[in-house]
Amino acid sequence: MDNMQQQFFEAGTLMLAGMVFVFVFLSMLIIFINTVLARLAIKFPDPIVAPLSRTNRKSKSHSKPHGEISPAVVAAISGAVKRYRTQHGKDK
Amino acid sequence: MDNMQQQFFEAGTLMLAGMVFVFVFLSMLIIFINTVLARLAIKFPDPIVAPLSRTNRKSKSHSKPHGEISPAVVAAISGAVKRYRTQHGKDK
Amino acid sequence: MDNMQQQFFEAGTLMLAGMVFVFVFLSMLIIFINTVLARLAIKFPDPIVAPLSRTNRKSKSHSKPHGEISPAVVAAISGAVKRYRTQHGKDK
Amino acid sequence: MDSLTKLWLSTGLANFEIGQVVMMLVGCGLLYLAIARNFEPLLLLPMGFGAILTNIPVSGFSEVGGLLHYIYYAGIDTGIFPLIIFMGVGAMTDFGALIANPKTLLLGAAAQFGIFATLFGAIALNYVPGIEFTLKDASAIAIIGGADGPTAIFLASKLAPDLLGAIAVAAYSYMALVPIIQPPIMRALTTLDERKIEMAQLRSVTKIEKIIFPLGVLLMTIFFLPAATPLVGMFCLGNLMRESGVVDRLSSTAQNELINITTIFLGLGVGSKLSAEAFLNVETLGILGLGAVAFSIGTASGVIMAKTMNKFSKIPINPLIGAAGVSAVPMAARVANKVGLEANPHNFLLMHAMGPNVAGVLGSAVAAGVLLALVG
Amino acid sequence: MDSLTKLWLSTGLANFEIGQVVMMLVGCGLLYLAIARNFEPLLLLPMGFGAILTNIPVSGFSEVGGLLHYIYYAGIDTGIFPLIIFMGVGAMTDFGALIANPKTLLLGAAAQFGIFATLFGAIALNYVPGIEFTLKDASAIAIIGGADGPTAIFLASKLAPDLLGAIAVAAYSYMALVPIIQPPIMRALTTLDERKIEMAQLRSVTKIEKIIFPLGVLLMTIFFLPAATPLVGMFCLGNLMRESGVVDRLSSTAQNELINITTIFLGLGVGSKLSAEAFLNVETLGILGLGAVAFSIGTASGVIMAKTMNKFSKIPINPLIGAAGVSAVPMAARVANKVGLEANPHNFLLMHAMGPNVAGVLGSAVAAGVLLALVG
Amino acid sequence: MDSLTKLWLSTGLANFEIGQVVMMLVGCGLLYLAIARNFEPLLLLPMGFGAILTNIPVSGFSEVGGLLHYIYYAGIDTGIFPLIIFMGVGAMTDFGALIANPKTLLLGAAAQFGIFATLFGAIALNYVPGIEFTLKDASAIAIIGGADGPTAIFLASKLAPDLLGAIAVAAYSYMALVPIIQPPIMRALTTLDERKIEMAQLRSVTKIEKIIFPLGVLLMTIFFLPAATPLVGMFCLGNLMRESGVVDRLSSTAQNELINITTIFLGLGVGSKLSAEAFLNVETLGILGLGAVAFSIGTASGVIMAKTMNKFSKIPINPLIGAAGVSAVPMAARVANKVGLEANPHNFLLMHAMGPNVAGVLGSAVAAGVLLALVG
Ligand code: NA
Ligand code: NA
Ligand code: NA
Repeated sequence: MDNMQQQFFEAGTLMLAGMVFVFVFLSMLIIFINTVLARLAIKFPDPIVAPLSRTNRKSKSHSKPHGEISPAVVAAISGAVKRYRTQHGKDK
Repeated sequence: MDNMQQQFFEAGTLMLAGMVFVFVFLSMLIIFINTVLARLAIKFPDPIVAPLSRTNRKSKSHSKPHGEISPAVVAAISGAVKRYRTQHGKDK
Repeated sequence: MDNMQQQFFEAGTLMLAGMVFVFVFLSMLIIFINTVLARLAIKFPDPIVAPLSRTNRKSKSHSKPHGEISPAVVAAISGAVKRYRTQHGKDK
Repeated sequence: MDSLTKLWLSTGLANFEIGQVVMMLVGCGLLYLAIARNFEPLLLLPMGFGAILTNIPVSGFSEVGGLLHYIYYAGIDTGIFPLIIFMGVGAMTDFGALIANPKTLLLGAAAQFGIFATLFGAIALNYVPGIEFTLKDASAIAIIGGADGPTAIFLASKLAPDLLGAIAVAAYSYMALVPIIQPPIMRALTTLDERKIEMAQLRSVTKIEKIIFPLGVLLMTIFFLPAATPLVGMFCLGNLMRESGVVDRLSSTAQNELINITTIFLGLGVGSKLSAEAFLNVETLGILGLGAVAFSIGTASGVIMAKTMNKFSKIPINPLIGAAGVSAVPMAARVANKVGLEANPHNFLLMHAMGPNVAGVLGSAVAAGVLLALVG
Repeated sequence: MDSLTKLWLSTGLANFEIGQVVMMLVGCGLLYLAIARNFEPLLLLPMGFGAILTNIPVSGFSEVGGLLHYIYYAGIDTGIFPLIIFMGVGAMTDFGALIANPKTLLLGAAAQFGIFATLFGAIALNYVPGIEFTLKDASAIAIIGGADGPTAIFLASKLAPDLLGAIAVAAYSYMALVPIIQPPIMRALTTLDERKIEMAQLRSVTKIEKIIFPLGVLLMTIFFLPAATPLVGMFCLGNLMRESGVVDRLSSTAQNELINITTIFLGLGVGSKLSAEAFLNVETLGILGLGAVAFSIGTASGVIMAKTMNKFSKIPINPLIGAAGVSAVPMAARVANKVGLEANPHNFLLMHAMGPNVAGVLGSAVAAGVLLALVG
Repeated sequence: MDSLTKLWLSTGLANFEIGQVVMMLVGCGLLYLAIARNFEPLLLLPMGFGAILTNIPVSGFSEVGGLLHYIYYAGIDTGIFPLIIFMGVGAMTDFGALIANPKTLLLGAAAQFGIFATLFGAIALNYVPGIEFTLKDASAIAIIGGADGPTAIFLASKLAPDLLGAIAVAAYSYMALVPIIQPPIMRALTTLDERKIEMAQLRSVTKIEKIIFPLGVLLMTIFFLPAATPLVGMFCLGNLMRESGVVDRLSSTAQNELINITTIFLGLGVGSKLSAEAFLNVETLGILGLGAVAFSIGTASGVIMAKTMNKFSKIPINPLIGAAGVSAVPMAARVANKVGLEANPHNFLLMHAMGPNVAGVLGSAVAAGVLLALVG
């Protein structure tokens, strides 16, 4: 029984230490977001055409005007065709 | 020579035991198919639109009527375009 | 200092041996290309429809005339659609 | 005939032990849950299959020289497989919703109470005859409350490898049961008015924030909890590969082929720990019971925390999103969304619940680190 | 000049042994077969390349610290690579045709006579001076008749690692030669009328049957032949991943990236066993000869079994599909289709031949299990 | 409170050493270069991250049982990872431009002077107090001049594992700096007229040439320099898979999933060698300095060789393509193209520069082999 008391005490300490630690840690993350990240977001805003930013980086070499059928689409489809043929060729 | 006879005997036994075993085993599989599987097939038939069953599970969220150009096709093509650009970008 | 001289001597030898070796080796590759490969190129020219040769091997089973929309394209697109659905289904 | 005798003696029928038969049925049960019920099939299918294989008599799958032996010792005992999975999960995770609404981190913290309450409960179970959980065992069991598969497997492989099978079964089963376990608790703890609360649209998050965030998380973990850096580090590596935008090849591989390959072997390896000796005992029942408790308490703490925050916050917070703090990404967030829609058909909580949801992943990795540091 | 001497002494030219030169030519021969003749290039190309690398003097590719050494001992000696391949093959296999017409399992059984007859033949070859095959050797050689690459490599790595190179070369070469070896035997054993027989269209098979089938196969293997469970188990796992429909990510990875990666290393590792000592001897000639015999006998037994069944069956069975029972998926089924078309341009046997074809895979895995149980 | 003390003692803050902090900043610097400057991000991102992880106090990432320990000893100490990368690079390389204009091999040879001059320089640095490079160290450093990442890592792991981190950092950083380092040297050594030279269109190369070429390269390496066969062999295997056209599955996997997976772990493993003891010393400064020298000398030798060849050749050769001989594929070829376009807007040198560019890869692999044979 003594042993059980000891174990309960340890478990209780763990619970306390753990919950305190988790809360402190994640609270510091909140502070980090509200200070460091917020400042960074102001200092380095996304380029104005934000929703396209991810594409921009890659499409440098594909800068033809969209709207008409882009050669990239053609290339992608023919790539898909090639992939399809490769995968559905002989297997084992 | 004695040794060879011994080996031939062992090989012969192996051949016999092996072929018997293979036949018995695969015959039991026949029975398994004709009983267990057959019963299961009756009890759990495929949904009526059987040929589409495999797609059904996944297209829950794509339940727009087919026939006109589905948004999934558009998404797939644009996905292929993105994949194409990623793969044909810088490599080494 | 003696030791340094010794090391410089070794480094110098390495430099000499290395550069000679690299030049000899790559020069022999030039000879290899100009003799063996050149002869092979004449003996086994690419088939006349050279640009298509890579495709030929695989398209045996897709021998429908090109020019109209090939069934392979259709298959590839539907394959892309399937792939898209699979990948954008549930993840973790 | 000698040959036939030898063949007979080498059959499974001649060598079965009852425990093996039962464990195979357990394996079949896992396959059933995976295939027919769609319970976390990506892990439960290979795991159920591994459970069957490891219990085959004579074949020695999990003995030296056997396939599952190699898989377990190379990938799970070393911790490599769960860490690779965690990297892939990091590469799949979008922290945008969390960064846009950082207060939701508190919800992810509160839900970890499920872990530590379970720890207490596991020790209490020592009153039951036949159950003897050390503090290490209890910690490994408690992490089920984190509702995060790789974290649970990683911690169990370090603290209580013998319980690994039961812990993984419990963790993934309850994760699959989230849509059944959570809603009644969520409804019981909230009023209809609370569930109807609509939340303001999230601000957009810039690229630089998303890039720096994983680095900040890693830095803080290094400062305060190095024991958690394997898990948090690999998670942040995956996330950085995703957000940096300069290594899309690697990010895509981490999210697809690499995580798929690892998942197959992780499942098989975990399944190999489902042997009769390790699984067929009262302790397993205890673990399964504790798992249910852990999830329920975690859900409740998250909801209560959200209720409290809503009372003190100027901007309204729907308490339902607190339940997503247990992690179980993205299932718990979807559940919050669904329960919210029931109360108010215009109430789309999905994006708001993603914040506490990914916060829960960080929270349980931190909790795992605390347990490793104090108990490991 | 000291340096130049050292450089010269480190060249291949100064260290070549004649055996190494010959084995490199063998490697080149395999590359030729793979590239110019399209003989099973997926394995023969890396294998031929591995044969060249392992015979390079001085470089130590297959000695401790060398790349091929690591590959061989990590992947082939442990059996891991062939088992991963088998899982991938399982994920590629559709048992529909077999379930629709289960009698074709008998054809897959009959064709395994090629294996056991070859076992007898291998022992008989001990009369030839210079050849001394133990029963283990003979069993490993016999499995060539199974016409299944991973099974042959797995069994050889367990029973006769020294013969692994020769056995793999023979197995894959003859598998590639199936379109040349089989047709004359098929024509000789059948009448034109038999070859003209058209078969009834196969019934459709439900999803549940396809899901339960691999589990049933595994269960029976567990009951009756645990020694075969590594092979059959991984095969069934792959097939279950395919048919369950809930883990398409894993199934696709098993069929593509994972099997491709493993194939590269399997080929290199098998090639590393093509050393002069192990390959350049009379035994290799014996193995190559026995391989041809094995394929021929297997084909013949399949066809004769099909003829017999056709006589006693109400539903007509074209004897040609019996030849597909040797496995060599899907080549043997295509050959049956082609020979059938020659006799009757409306006779499409492909789907019907897929039944015995995949039955042959199971049959040879079972045969391998019997050999492991009795000889291993 | 005992618990809190224990927790505090387990924090990073309580255990930091100054060297670890500095090395983490170095890791952050590498991440910055990778993400913000796009410097070879595929390697520098995981490498910078690995540098951070390995320097975390308490966590033991690089000690026995730690993730980076396993990665380093399984993949880099054995040489497996760089060889797999090299196979993938081989599968990505098109030797067409080289075969069409074989003389460019001499440019790839000349540029290797950067390697051997640096070797001399590294020995000279022994005059600096605090620097003590053995001949092995000097050789491993010199290979930076080869401008080829996997070759540098492979050689360093064999000759000077302690310098591996610094060498890899230098190699990849300078490779990324090629567009900044090379142009001024190229302009200084050429006249405007030379830079304006347009080159004749390349002849088309047949399939058979492309297939036999890697085999010829391998054969010559076997004859004359077996020590280079691990690198050259795996490179040629990749290239043969590409060009043979019969194993497109394997070639595609080698170029994509396999190289991606390996790159992640290679980067992490190399990063794990960036410990304070190994990196924070005068020798690292020496290595960084020597790296810049190596690249500059290599570029200069290539350009001068091309100038000389242009004088004696009937067909005009633009000296700029000589700079591409350092390898750094395909960056150096692009730089040649760009500098050419500046002088003459109709001058497209890209394809012509690809010849010396891939020749440089072979050249540095050969140089690495010479160093291994004579010093290793
Ligand atoms: Na959690
Ligand atoms: Na077979
Ligand atoms: Na180079």
